[in-house]
Amino acid sequence: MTAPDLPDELQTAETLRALEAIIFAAAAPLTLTEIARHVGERGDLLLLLRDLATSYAPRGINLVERGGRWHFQTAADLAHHLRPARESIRKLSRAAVETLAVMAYHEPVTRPEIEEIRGVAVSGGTIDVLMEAGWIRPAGRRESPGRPLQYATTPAFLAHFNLASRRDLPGLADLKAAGLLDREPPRELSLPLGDAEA
Amino acid sequence: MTAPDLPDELQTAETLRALEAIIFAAAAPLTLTEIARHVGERGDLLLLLRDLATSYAPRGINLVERGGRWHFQTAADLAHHLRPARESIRKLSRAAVETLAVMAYHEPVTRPEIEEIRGVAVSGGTIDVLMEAGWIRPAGRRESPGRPLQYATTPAFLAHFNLASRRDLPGLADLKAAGLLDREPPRELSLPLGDAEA
Amino acid sequence: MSDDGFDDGPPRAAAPTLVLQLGSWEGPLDLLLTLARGQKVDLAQISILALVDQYLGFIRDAKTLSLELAADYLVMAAWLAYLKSALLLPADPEAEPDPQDMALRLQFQLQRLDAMRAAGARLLARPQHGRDSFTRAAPEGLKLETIARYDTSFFELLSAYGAIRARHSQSTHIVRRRPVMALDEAIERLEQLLGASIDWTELSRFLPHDLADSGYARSVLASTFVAALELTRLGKASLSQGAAFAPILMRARP
Repeated sequence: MTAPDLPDELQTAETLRALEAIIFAAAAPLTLTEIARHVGERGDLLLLLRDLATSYAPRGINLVERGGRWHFQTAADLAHHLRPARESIRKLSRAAVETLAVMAYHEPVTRPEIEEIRGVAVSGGTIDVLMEAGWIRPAGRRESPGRPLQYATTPAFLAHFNLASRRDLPGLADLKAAGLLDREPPRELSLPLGDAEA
Repeated sequence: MTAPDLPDELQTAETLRALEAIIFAAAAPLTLTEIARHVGERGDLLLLLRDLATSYAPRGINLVERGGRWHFQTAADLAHHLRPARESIRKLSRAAVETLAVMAYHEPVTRPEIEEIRGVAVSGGTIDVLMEAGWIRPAGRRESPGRPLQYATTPAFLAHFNLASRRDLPGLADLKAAGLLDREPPRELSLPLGDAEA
Repeated sequence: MSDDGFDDGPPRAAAPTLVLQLGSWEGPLDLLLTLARGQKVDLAQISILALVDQYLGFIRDAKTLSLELAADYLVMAAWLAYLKSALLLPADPEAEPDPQDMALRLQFQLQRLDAMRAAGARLLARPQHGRDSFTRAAPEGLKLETIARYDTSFFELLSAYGAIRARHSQSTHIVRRRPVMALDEAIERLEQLLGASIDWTELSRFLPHDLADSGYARSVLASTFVAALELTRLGKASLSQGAAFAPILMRARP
């Protein structure tokens, strides 16, 4: 322990240093009793703790008491430094773009339907990615055998692609005119987006 | 991040607060680059870190740099307040201490060189113990016959022995000046044959 | 090794202690260093010749007590004995290696080992992290949160949909049977037409006449030609051609 013959002020300064170190290194917030046991009882520790808390208040680390236990924590207003968000721009996989397109044109649509239209199985990961992007949402269950989950697009989807509504999606004729369709689609595959739906 | 229209002093004070909070919350010592990523690059962070370290120096918690990484730790002279709560560290064998010293003062150094300096074979166990402690690491191969593996110390070694950098190794400058870190004896070394036969 | 002439080395009284501690020496260099430190604190001041005598005396005592000595201690003893004799001989400038250099090297090694020992001790005397200084026991940790932003253009979305629809129409197209005459069909047809005719007939006469689809016509021609070759191979027909590019004639083989 610190030398007992130090003048009072130095003694106090030493106790403050000990308090800092003890609370800093502790595995969990400490009660006054626990702190006193480590520091070796001397002086009004509570008073010193409050002084210490005041001296730390303007700093990036604060000494706080919560339910009679003391601990250091980072100042609340600095949280954004500790969890800074960084945007990462990602590209959707081809499978994801296709799935999204099918959902947009055919919503509400079930996974088996998407698979039928795309001609390949749709992985759960693909749907997860579109969910994460915030572009699709589950849209209830289809009242058919097996009650499959339906999917639909979200307002965020419309916002991302600058669409006022789904009706702004170009029809098949537009796609063809834009050279996005090589062939006339078979008659039996009608677009569910025509004027009838509008 | 903080508002850009703050006067310089306030801006600096805010950066200091951010530095404190970031290093305090980090799970491991941080490099300057890592710190900069969190603080949002602005101003001479190294200068600010040194200011911060100076301001913490008299306290019970110190901000220290160890091998280019920064962290907070309790002041070494307060250990008696903290030790009962913590487990004591493992004792190193004499061979391990000696091997560690040779590595630290001669790095990068090969095993044959360590054996030449110590005059005995270095057991694999000794190197294992030092590796396990995280104090040494393989540091590439020497471009000499047999291409022996070289060893060097780690930032964790510096942190453990509270050294800011290898330059702070005790007596390093003197040993260097005396030529005792060279591979060959200095020419000017006088040979005291003594007069045992006289 | 040494003889009685060099018997005025270390004090006898010290020997048993050293012998008992033999197991604790970390090799001959360690033993030499301990002997040297016993001689002088400043290793730059030690007498190499006296040190050699001390070492050789120590080894001799160990042998007297029938202690097993590790081979490297004996190798060092032999080396030191050689060094000593070389040092005592009149200086020979041709001597290789130079005994002065050998002695210098030994002294350097002792000083260096001693320096490393001291350095190790000074390292251990430093405040050690985890014993004297502590970091926080449970820091929250920092995290760079990554918010994924997907950058997909409207064009990509539309062309993806276009591709799906295109795939659909293509696949229905592929499923339709292409107009070809299979080889089996051609063989059967040709065999029938040929019948038992033993008159030479031009192969082209066996082709159907009214084929509007040129693709199908090509397929029929190819299949019929291969069918003719096949029937010939089977010995059911003969083929004949007068010259290159001349009409191919065919007849049944009796």
